[in-house]
Amino acid sequence: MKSRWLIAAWLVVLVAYALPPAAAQQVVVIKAWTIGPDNPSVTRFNNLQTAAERLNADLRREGAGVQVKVEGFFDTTNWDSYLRRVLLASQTGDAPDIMQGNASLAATWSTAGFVISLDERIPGFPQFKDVVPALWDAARYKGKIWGIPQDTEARPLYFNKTLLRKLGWTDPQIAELPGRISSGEFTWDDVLATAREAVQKRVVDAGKGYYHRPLNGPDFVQWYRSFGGRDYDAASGKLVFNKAAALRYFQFLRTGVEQGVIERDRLNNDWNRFHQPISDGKVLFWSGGTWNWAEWAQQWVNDRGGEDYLFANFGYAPHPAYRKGGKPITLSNPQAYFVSAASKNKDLALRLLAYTTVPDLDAKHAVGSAHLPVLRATARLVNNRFLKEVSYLLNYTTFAPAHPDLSKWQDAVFRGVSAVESGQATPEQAVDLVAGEMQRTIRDQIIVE
Amino acid sequence: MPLLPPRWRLVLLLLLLLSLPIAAGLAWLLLTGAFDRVHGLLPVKPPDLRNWRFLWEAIGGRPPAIVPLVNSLIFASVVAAVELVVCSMAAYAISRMSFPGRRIYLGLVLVLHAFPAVSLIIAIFYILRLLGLFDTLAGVILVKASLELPLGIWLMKGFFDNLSWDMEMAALVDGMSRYRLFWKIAMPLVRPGLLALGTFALLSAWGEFILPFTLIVSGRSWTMAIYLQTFLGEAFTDFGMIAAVGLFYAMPVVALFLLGQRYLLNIYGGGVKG
Amino acid sequence: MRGIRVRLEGLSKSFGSIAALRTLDLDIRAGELVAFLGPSGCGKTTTLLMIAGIYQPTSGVIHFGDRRVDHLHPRDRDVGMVFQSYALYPHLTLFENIAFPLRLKRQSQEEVKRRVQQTADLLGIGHLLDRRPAEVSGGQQQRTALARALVKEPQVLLLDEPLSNLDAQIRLQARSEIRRLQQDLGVTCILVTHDQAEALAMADRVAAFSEGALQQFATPDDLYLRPVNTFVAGFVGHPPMNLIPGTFQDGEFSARGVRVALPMPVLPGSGSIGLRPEDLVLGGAIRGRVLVVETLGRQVLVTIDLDGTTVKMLADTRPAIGTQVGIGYSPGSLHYFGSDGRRIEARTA
Amino acid sequence: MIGRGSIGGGGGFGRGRDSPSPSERYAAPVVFLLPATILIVLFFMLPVVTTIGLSMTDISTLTFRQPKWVGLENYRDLLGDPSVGRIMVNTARYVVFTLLFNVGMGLMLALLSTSIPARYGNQFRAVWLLPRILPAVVYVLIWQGLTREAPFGLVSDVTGISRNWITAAPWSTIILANGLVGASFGMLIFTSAIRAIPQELFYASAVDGATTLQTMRRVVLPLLRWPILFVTAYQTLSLLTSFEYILLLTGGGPGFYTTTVWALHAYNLALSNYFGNVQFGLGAAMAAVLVVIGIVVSLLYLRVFNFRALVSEPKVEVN
Repeated sequence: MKSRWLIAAWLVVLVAYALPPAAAQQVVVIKAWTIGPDNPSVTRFNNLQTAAERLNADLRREGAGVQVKVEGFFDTTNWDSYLRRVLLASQTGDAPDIMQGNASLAATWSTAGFVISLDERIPGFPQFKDVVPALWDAARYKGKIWGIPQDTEARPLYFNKTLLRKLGWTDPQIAELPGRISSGEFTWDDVLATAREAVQKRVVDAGKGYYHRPLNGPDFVQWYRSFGGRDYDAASGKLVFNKAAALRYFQFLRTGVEQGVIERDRLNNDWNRFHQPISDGKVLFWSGGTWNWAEWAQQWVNDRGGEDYLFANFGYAPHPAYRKGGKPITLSNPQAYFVSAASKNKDLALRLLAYTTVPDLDAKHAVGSAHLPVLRATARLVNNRFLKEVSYLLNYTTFAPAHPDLSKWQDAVFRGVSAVESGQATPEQAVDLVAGEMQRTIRDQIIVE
Repeated sequence: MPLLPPRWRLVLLLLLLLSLPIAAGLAWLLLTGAFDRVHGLLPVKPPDLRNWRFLWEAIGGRPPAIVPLVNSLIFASVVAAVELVVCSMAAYAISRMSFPGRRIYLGLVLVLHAFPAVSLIIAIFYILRLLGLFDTLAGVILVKASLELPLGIWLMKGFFDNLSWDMEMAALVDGMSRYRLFWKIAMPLVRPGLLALGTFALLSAWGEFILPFTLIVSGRSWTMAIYLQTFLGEAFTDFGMIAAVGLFYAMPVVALFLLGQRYLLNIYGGGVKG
Repeated sequence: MRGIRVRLEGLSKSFGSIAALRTLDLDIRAGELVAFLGPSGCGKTTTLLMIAGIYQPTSGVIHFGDRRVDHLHPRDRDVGMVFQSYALYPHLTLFENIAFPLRLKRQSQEEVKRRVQQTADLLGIGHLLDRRPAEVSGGQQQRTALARALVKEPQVLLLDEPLSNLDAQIRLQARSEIRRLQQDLGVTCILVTHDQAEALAMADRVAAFSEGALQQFATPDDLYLRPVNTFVAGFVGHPPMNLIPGTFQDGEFSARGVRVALPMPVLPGSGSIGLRPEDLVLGGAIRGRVLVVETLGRQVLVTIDLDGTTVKMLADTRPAIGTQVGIGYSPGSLHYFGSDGRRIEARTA
Repeated sequence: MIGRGSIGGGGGFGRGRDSPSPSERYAAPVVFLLPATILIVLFFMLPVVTTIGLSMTDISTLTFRQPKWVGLENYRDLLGDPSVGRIMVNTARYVVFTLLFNVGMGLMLALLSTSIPARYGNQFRAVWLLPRILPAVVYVLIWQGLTREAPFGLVSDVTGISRNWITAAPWSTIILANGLVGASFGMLIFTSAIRAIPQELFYASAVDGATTLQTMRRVVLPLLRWPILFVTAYQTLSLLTSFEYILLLTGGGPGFYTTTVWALHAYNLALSNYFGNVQFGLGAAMAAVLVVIGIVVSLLYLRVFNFRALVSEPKVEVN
């Protein structure tokens, strides 16, 4: 008698579990990890939340019985730790549904199997049709698209107009500088010579003639290219290291340090020591990114007039060529949202991304963080002086090559730069150092020429 | 204690000079946390409560400060508790029990101190993943407690070594098992050791940075070290607020230190020597 | 409470390669007080701890009555023990210290209270029970330790140098107290001590140990009057017995300045004779020179040089240093020891 | 060493059939050691084995899913890397100079703080413990604050040279920052060693006419020989494997591995790369080398410190 009751009870429990809860709103948590690390780029995360609200409204209207909730974080620490978190999480199957990162990570993350290709899903969403086509290419690897472009930017050569004036430049001269750089008339050598003159005339302190970023990053590809180097061989699909171009780049740095134009400890790992002197108006030339503009305006010169101060003092141009008549350059390192292979709600995640890729959110991010928008429609929507003035830089832009070993290539070049600048190696030695490291770590995927 | 040299006041002065950097550092932290802008050690702008706004608002996508605070409290106290129990038990066995391989075990514990445990972190990641503890506070707690086992066992062994054997024999003759003896007699008698190890464990866990920084990835379990580091990693470093966060982070340990200083001296002053 | 017979058979103990106790056989009667006597490191405490169950014998068997106990945990042996340091638990009150063994046996609260109070009263510490060990005197601590050992009414009471931490005055008092208590209770008692006076005064029988071996197991009288070897002879008695090495030959014993006729046949060879200082008298045939005179109260201890052999004797009068004196003895007070140190029994008919 | 530990373990002769079995006899020690043993196996033994295993694979971000067995290739790569030499030199420099500072400063503080009245001495020792107890991130934050350019940094103010002193003098910063933390360890051990010196010795040397300095040199220092050796050995091992402060202060820079030490490089290779492409295999190989060095050095110092004397036999043989 007793056992029959037990069996009946078990059956009830089982049935209760097997039946889906009738009409209950199921909440799907979409985990999304994003990073600046610059503070103004927080819209990379906030836009997802806004998009979720809109998506939920539509879902309710459709009667789908599902609501999404975006959880995750916006990282302001640094890329090293952010990417480590992505890596370790992907390894445990704990990866978030959406991960934001450089579009060029498509090669690495797809090779590692962390992310899925989106080619089949993208056509289902009209929102993606308006994305600038070049940005799709940036997220493409082995013929497939792995990421949804989130933003893009340019990396200009900034100059301090006030300091140039102190050096005796007239306003027209200053105004035509970007044009001279674009036409290939004003070269890296001229940058160096001008900066040297500024140091000698005490217009700037020693070492503050030219600043570049204080740590490893994508920009070194751009500078190497501006000295005539190529990094990718499309025919073989291999990475390339051009010793002659690297030598020119390293010699430029070495000369800069020796002439007191560049600090020997410029690679000091600290962005503060980059932004502080720049925003204090103590640096003549520097390489930065468009997003820096937002950081300066909001965080560094907010008490000195914000953007007005910037327009009054700072100018921007593409990075010059190394010889007269050469083509100037800038690098775009677009950001993209990736859908992780571990996601259980890939379709929903992509739909959320579609709701994020709309002109108003795109514009909000672009204006708020001084990145360039990804949608062609946004460009017409945005009325922002800085974005308008720098968008021409995209004419000179290039992208990092899509290769899973790119980071090793970049690490090696960075090592060479650090050795040259700190005086621990001559430019020649540094070139050999870089070539050696590439051959050791990239093995058969590198062509040293 | 040696005799006082005739001019010990000069020695005092010398010590004061030597300690200046530490004093300057603390002064910097206090001043920078309190004032709007500080040059060197000179406040150039009036006191500013805005440095402390992280207490009542979430800054830039971070959780409210109470979250990492509570997490750190949980982390440190659980690490300390685990360490106290595990180390005392092992140390008691090594110090007071007779079993084959006792020497080897103690030798092993000593050698473990030399392991570059933090360099093994990637392997530890695999182990945690295997245990299903990766990306959890529980996992980091276990790792942190384990990494301090060598010191803890060694320290507690020193304290158990000094217990009277007669007492232990008496308890056995009186009819105790070793288990009850451990809890009822030995543990109360090594209280100074437990306090020392406990204080040390709390301080060390409270300050731990690399383990949670590396082994917690999802941002679910912020600890104070990570919380503070996110302010430091930024391009824009608001030193006033960071100093305030740093003070907020450091104050519990300084308080604990002042309370536990006497016990802590046992560790460095002799416990380690065994 | 009634004592029980304790039997040790072939008991031995070594630590690594060091033998702490060679093979020991000992049979202790029920209700007897036996003292283990010997210098430190002689194996007496090792033996005691094996009886208590703290040490595991390397070989051998221990019986309590008919029960074999050598493999038992201490708690299963029904022994009480007092330690040299008393081993009181500093964090517990005297009451809790004494109650400790009872609590482990899960006795009822009233029973514990009654028995602790009874035992404490018996030992005269009933009014101190709410204090902690650090708050009472050494003598009171010792009594507490004793109370703790007795409160569970053990069959065997083990005392490890229980008096050595007491002042000389209290010690004498404690001696007789323990002895009285032990006799009243009838508990079998083993007392470890290095103090021969204590052993002789308290014990029914004394087991003298040296270098990990039992030398003699006998009543105090036997031990004093008939030491089985030179070790016991030298260790028991105060001041110690004069042991004069020499040669046995032709019916007499000779050493420098000493010549003694033997009352029994002895194989020729080296050996020694023993004479207790209290058995020597001034004014005998043996001539010697006074070297040192020490006052011991009523008597003086005189050190005399007998042409190269020094002997000590107790005298009632005080001879001047440097003077020649004659000393004598009764033949029955002589002890003879062979070259192996063993006693040679004098057969005086 | 083992023989003495196993009294009664094998010798069952002379016992009756009712002797306790080993499982009974050693149940208690097993129970007591179990938690520690589990943790040690999980977080020391297995990681070491895993690390050595990983060091023979090409595991990296790209091959995390299917690492390939490469034998000793990572070790060959290490040998072939010209920067490894520099890193070894850095490691030696870091260990030696920090050690010198730690031991020297610790000794000085112990001597000084014991030669003033105890109430002051205790306070100074407490002050010198503060850097150790401060969380590393806060401690480094203070360093960053003090070493900023003028007008913010105190060091720039005091020296009158506006530099970022961490990058201008990275080695001095690292050694000082580590040293201020490390000195307290030696200080406390030396202090208790000095206190353990019998008062009579000081009276005697005073009566013999020694000045304070002479007493220090001829009485105290010789008696501190063992504590000094101990602190040196202990801290050598700690320093070899530590990198937290370097990571937070300079991250191994500025420039070309300027302040990168072995343990930090292993961490960077295995876990920290700007582009997220980390090489666990290579990092594991470096960690494995450290493990071996650590074991060898610690075995050596167990020998020096007469390990046997540290473990007396227990006086109770029931468990």
